[in-house]
Amino acid sequence: MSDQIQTLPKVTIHFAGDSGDGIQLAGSQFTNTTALAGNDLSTFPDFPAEIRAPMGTVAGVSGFQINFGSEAIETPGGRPDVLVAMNAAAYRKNIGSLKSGGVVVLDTAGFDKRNLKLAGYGPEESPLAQKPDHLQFYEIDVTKLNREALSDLDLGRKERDRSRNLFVLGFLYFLYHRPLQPTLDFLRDKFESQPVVWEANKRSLRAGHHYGDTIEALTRYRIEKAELPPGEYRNVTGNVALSLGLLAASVRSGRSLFYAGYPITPASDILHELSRHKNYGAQTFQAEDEIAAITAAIGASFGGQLAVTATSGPGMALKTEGLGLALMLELPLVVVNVQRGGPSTGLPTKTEQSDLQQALYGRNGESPLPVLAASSPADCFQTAFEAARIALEHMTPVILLSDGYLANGSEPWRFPSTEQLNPIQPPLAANAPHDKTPYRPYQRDERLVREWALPGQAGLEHRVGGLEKEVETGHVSYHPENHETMVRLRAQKVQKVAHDYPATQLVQGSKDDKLLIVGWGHTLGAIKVAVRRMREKGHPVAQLHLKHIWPPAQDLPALLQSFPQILVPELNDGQLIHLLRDRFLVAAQGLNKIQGRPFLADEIEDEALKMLSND
Amino acid sequence: MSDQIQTLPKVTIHFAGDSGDGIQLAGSQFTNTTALAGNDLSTFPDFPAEIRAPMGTVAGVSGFQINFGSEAIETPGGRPDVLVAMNAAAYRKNIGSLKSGGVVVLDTAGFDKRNLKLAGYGPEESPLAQKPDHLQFYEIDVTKLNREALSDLDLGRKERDRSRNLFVLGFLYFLYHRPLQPTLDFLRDKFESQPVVWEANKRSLRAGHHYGDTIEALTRYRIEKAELPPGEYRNVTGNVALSLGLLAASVRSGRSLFYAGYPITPASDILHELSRHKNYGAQTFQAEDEIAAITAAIGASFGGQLAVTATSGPGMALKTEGLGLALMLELPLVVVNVQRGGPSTGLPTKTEQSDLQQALYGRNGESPLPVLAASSPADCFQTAFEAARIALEHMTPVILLSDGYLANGSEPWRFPSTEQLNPIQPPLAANAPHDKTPYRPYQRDERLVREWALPGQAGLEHRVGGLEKEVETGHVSYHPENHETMVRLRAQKVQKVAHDYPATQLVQGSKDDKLLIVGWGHTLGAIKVAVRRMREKGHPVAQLHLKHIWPPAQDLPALLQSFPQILVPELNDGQLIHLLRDRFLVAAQGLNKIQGRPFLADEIEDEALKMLSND
Amino acid sequence: MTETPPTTYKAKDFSSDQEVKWCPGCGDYSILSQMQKVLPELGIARENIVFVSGIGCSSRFPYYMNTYGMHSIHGRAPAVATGLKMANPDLSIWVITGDGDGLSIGGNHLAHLLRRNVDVNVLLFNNEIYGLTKGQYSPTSEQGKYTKSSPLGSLDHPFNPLSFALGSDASFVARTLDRDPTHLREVLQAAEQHRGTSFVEVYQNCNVFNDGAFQIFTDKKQKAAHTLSLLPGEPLVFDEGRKGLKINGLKPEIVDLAEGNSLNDLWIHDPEDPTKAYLLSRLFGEDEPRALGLIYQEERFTYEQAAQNQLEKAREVIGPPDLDSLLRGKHSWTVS
Amino acid sequence: MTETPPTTYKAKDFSSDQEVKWCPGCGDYSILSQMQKVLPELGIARENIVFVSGIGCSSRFPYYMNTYGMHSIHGRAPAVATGLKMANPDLSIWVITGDGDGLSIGGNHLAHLLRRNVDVNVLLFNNEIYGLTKGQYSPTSEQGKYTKSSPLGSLDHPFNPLSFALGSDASFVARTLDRDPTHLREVLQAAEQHRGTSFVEVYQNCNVFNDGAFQIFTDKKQKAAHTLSLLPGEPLVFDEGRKGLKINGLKPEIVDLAEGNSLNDLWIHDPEDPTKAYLLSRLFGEDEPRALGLIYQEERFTYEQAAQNQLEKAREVIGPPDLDSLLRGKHSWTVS
Ligand SMILES: Cc1ncc(C[n+]2csc(CCOP(=O)(O)OP(=O)(O)O)c2C)c(N)n1
Ligand SMILES: Cc1ncc(C[n+]2csc(CCOP(=O)(O)OP(=O)(O)O)c2C)c(N)n1
Ligand code: SF4
Ligand code: SF4
Ligand SMILES: [Mg+2]
Ligand SMILES: [Mg+2]
Repeated sequence: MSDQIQTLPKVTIHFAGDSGDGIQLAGSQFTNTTALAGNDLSTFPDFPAEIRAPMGTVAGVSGFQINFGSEAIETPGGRPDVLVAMNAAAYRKNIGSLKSGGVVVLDTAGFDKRNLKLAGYGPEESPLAQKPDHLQFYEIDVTKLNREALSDLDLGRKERDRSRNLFVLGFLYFLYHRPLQPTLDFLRDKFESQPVVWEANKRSLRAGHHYGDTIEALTRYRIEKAELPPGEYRNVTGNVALSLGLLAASVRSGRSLFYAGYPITPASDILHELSRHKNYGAQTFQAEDEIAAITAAIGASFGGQLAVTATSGPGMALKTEGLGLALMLELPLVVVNVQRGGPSTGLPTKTEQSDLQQALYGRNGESPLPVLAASSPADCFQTAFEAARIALEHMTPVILLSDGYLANGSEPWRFPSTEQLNPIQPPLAANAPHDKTPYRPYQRDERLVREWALPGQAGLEHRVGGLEKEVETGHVSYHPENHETMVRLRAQKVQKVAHDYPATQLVQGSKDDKLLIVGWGHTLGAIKVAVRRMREKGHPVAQLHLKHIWPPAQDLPALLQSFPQILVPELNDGQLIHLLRDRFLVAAQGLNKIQGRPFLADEIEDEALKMLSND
Repeated sequence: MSDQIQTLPKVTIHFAGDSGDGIQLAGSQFTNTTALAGNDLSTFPDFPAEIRAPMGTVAGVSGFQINFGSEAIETPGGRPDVLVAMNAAAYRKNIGSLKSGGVVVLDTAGFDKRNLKLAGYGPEESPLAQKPDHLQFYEIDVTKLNREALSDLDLGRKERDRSRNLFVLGFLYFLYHRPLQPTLDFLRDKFESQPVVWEANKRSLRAGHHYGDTIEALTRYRIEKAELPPGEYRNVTGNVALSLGLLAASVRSGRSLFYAGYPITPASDILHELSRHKNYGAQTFQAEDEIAAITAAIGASFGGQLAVTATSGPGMALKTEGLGLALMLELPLVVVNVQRGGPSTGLPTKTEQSDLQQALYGRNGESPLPVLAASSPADCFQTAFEAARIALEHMTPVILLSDGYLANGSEPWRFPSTEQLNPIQPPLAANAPHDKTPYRPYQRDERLVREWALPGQAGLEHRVGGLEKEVETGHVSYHPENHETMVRLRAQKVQKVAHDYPATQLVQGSKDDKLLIVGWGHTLGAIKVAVRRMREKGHPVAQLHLKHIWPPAQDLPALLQSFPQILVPELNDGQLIHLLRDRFLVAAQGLNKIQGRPFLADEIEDEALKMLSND
Repeated sequence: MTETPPTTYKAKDFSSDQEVKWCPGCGDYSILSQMQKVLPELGIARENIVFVSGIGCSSRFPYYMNTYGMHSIHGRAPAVATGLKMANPDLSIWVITGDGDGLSIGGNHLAHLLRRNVDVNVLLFNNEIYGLTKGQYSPTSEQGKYTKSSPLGSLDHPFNPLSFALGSDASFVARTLDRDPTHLREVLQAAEQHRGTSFVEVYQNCNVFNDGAFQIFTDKKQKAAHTLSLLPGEPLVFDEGRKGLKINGLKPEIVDLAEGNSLNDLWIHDPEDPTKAYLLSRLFGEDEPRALGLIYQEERFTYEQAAQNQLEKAREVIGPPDLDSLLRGKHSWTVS
Repeated sequence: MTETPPTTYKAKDFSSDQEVKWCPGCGDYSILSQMQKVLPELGIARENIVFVSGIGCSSRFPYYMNTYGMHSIHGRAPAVATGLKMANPDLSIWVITGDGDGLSIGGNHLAHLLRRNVDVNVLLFNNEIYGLTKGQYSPTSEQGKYTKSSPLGSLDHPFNPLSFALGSDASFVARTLDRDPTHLREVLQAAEQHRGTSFVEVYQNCNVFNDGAFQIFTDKKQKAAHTLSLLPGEPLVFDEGRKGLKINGLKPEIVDLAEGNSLNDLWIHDPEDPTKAYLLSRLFGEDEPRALGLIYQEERFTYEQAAQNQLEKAREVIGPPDLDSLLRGKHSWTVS
């Protein structure tokens, strides 16, 4: 091999090592630097389920994947081009999924007897002696080299080894022509107060970079800037974007944010993120359970705040009674479900789209409410803003579906400026003149939305509750026809939310195509890649992705019915598909994966091609 | 009018009065006597929502309707033939629904100024002076006559007035040729220890009867015995039948019953009923809430008992997390939802069928489980027995849907003998030999059912939990393919429950008919009447009623698809219909009533005829 | 919030236009009417008062008050009130709950409310029965009680609501009853004046399903011998001065004052003494007088105040809100 | 139930085939290992032992025990255990819970379990943090704690778990800690021997998210001065005999034994005295020694026993089961 430079349109790197190896840090630094370098990108971390699973074992492997390139990047990538393996377990877990011709960077110190055994290799097995020959290997004794680089620092061995991740990162920066400065800045911010540690980290990073420089016969890669639409960008994870969307909605509606939550993976980070922004007047309430969280949020909503609660899996089950109350009271409330693998406690750290039907139907009584789904980490911002808008302007609880993949994944985000965000206008009641007529809290405007009268407003005193209420007055009513009227009014009010939607747009393709792939949630990227590839090959495949799942857009039936074939890929056993079949009587087919991990574009392409050829 | 006797095929009587007027007692005595007289019948009580709503007001009216006859009786009747009104409020509330030519029996003492005002009549209104002339009136000063009959008894005025209901009952017994003896027996059992009260009640009953005898110009009615299939009968309400079904399942499976519940209308009576049968080893546990109820039931199920919990509305919302756990553990559990008007607290004393979608889809993750619905008060017995059978034999939680109408309504029940009930055979694990191989609790038989190994069985020690488990061993597993396998295994296991079903039978009509009416739950009777009438007039209408809603019968798709038109009447905004449309892509139409009260056969007939003529 | 011109209210200003629908004779009526009498004395603008309840007969209370109100879901009123108070600390919030609502399904939220010390007033209408669901035993019913759901007698050892509240670190604990309007009003007033969660157990007669449960505490003839009216700084005497309580070691002892025992030896009521409060809560047996009045009171920071302080601190530490810079974050770049 | 031949178990017989997956250094390991050592001494057949847990790091415990076990859902283990014990009163049931599982989401079930006095043993692993969800403050964390969810300090006044248990009428209350194996084993043994619900708070170090929370109670140098080992009938001394506790009026007072105070004046530990137990639970401040050992014990009827008795009584009163006559009811008729 010669020292050659190869230009690539995109690359997928998978960092893997023990939970204690600093994989997430290395991954996020690589991401940050790559973002600043102007590539499009998408990332996805993969944590072990245990806090700290036993060291050196496959169960304890922590992973971080980044897909970046000069072309549009839609997913964190399927099979990686590059695997960084800090030990044998990381190697064992991931080597099988590497692309043919891929590159492996590994720390040979992580392949000693002990590590091989912990990784589950037999005493006779020697993975490095039996390397697949279609791959290219950089076998580096990172541990040793790194210790040497830090030999004169006043640090114990353990502490030295802690910066092994930066050595590898430096090496990758060399391979991919990335600047060191962003990470050096980060290290300064983080370790300024611990000069020796700071120095060690800097040295490791540089040593890794230097190592790349000194070994010969190395292919380096160049990935040109992506042609992103002009604007200001930052990198963002779904949970952060979602939190920012809520804060933005608070600012643009003039309603302080009240967030109530009970910790649960993978929703907890929303609580963590929001609790850092109390300067926005945003209160975070860590409740005793999910029931207290949602009912406290209802209390705050009654008090006039933008009330939000987020949870996952079992927590969502507990919130359903509260949801019914909010719906009956017709108070604004955003309930975020960061879905994870189910049922029951299920697979807490894995991703799944299996709570859609629960969101649509999981309450006693006739209780329709708007359901939205975010489709990418950055899209969590817009979707949260939109959920808050609908809740506040239509006086209704709204369910926002995210998932573990969106929550922890990241991508560049062209963030908006404040003015680009439309003001949100909740139907606040005007102060009443002090006459004696009792206030009618359930009078409605033309969108069937009632007013929001807040405790503290004189003359608007009124009582709300979970019993059926009389039209307009809101008094308790057991009258049969009144009940039917109210059930229908609540349903129609929700239907009218669809009046605000823009016309439904296909993501790709046109009405003339033969096969429509309909998705929702985080599968947007994988479907996009699959459809793009098929279209490039001339297949008549179009893509539609739903953000507003309930109420459905008014132009949806016509659109769906115009396609001879419909494929609905979902990370569940089929949920959206049942809504489409039921409501629009289309013979849609499902493609279902229930493995706690996202689709590969290939899987979607294969199925779509099969359908086209069956035709 | 002369003293003539008219023979009627059937009669609907509506008893109405204040909550304190003993309406329910009069109604249930009339029912009991009528049952013993050999008529077919169906009843439905209608309580006010408040414990004791203000006396004399419309909100405080308590009602009891009985429909009885010599022909098959399917519902408690639509518009009554006879209204018994103990006061003006009772009159006001019900007079509008009486059949043309109907009979009104009223206590004039309940129409004094005070009562008229309380009933909401204006000072100028005089309902008895403006009686609809198509009705026949018996205006009796019951209060006065009754007081006179008891004048020599050592009782206060209030206590005397308490037996007014028996006076009226006696009068009705006269009108309808019913014997006094059953009620006299009842009074003895109830009041033996209070001789004066007993005497008063007897006298009132007889005085009412005698009154009928003495006033002239009276039409009396005869209703011949119904031609019921031969056998032993009793009258039963849905909640009692359901409780007996559970006890029977306990006896026939050899598993003690463990019932955990938290009081809630209209499910509480199941707790009350079962707590009276502890001699069956049936334990009842009044838990601190619905979550404790279902999880205690799960504990008891793990311990080897037939575990059951029942609730309604908001309580069902709280049980969904526990349901997910039971499903993941694959333990037998019967969860009864006695549906009431929703959403939220809704209309606690009214009936509705609006929790079907919640039963089907209301859990996080992929969590299918069998859903059954009872279709008449007596059918609650068989459905409960069947739910327990499925739970125990297929090791799965099962949801049984009843509703307020079934719970409190009654009808004659041809109860089975013990031997007529098939034994239930749960897959109990055999005791293990004491070898050292760990037990594999998630091994499955050909129906995909796992064994039930009970704490206390040596050598079968094992751990279960809500995390995804490894196939066969049940160990915690985060493995992607294992998760998909387990999700599918659990789904297929549930599907296989349908192998036990008998072939699907139409209730009326045949495959050659043009319109199929598909129902579920308590609407069976109303639909039956409507279809029977239409068929008698020659319309090609068939009826199908689903007891097993999930999994659907295997012969259902073909059956449904053979009808050009399908109508699905439901007491909700459309729920079963969405399942049918979705699963079988049939363009079924809904007929929906959301008024907290049952369908009238007319309403169904009208809609069906409209569909037929539109065709 | 609107500035309301200072108003002088009358009791009827607090009565809503809804018909009261409890059973005739229910103890709830008296509590409602005392509440409507007390509020005008407290001088709080009507629009700043909110009644929050769960589900139960007692929980219908908010419908009858001409203030803001929410009849929420079973057991959750403490959580609703917490959110509402955090949203608007200026409100005077009253949580109305029952022995089932507050101690059965809602026990946990109640306990957490108490430890957090949110400045709301909790009135637990204890009728030792589930009224609304027509008469099952409740967590305060005596063991062995015969009800619809316990035809052979209930098995449950009951909660002692005051001990439960003290064990949950309540900062204000009191007991009163429906049949003593003056006492009831005084306790309500003290509860409102306390900063922090005020927990008030109100003995309330359910004349339909549990009539007479508290008869010995309300009946003219019996009450003197069975109740102990607490007055801070005063010795514990009862039975019209005939008997008193002293503390013998760590145990309360009933003494006959006629038999020469002196007032000076008696236990002096000190609502700030947690141990005495605990002992008072344990006067729960049949032969002990039941303590009525303020059992315990402690000054402690309120939750919503701490929350407000934190918002302010955040503005100081982090700076004023600036959405554009928040969205931009720390590492942004420009594509042109 | 199978009659098992009397077996003598070894600790490892109680170890399941599943790899233990707590963080290296977690206090849970020690509790697990003491449990596995204690069980053989208790002489209960392995098949009659069930561990029931909720969700949390601590709640993984059942997976590691070679007995029957259920890892249920968050906070609900007390209810699961109640149902299981009622189903089979012969089982020895251990509820494993955490400060979040048992006192946050599950506080209500715990309180009801305690008042009902179901004969199960509850071990609450208190690490004053949510471990499994990676480090948020819990209902036992000190106020002002900085965690992921409280970057400006937590606002919540913590529960005192022992006071909470006493306020819920617990019949057995004890405290021990992960780092004192002998003490831990003794307490576990006493808990199993008690008939009724045994509530044991176990201080447990979460070395990842809350390291050192109990250091002063476990550290060789500090523990003597900060812990009070309770022995029934013995005076309360600590700090290696240098200090003691006496009761002054109703208040505990720390006295210096070197300064001539006599052992005879000290508070004698009496776990049957509820007031003393309450006072011991309130030794919670920084300058007070923390009580370890059996705080309170009381004999009271157990719930499952009462339930069993009622089943028997029912058979006596109502008669033996007879399904045919039950189905027939009282008013049947024949159509022929
Ligand atoms: C989730 C839920 N479970 C059960 C019920 C039924 N329910 C309504 S009130 C009540 C208990 C009422 O008792 P209590 O709180 O003592 O109030 P009271 O009626 O005695 O004033 C119950 C069990 C409900 N409404 N919601
Ligand atoms: C219903 C529900 N809500 C939230 C969670 C997430 N969760 C799991 S464990 C836990 C708290 C753990 O704290 P603790 O009980 O103290 O146990 P530890 O991990 O500290 O041992 C939480 C909030 C869950 N699994 N289920
Ligand atoms: S049932 Fe009891 S508590 Fe309820 S309103 Fe009637 S008397 Fe009052
Ligand atoms: S997070 Fe804490 S409690 Fe959980 S296993 Fe690790 S050290 Fe133990
Ligand atoms: Mg009550
Ligand atoms: Mg903890």
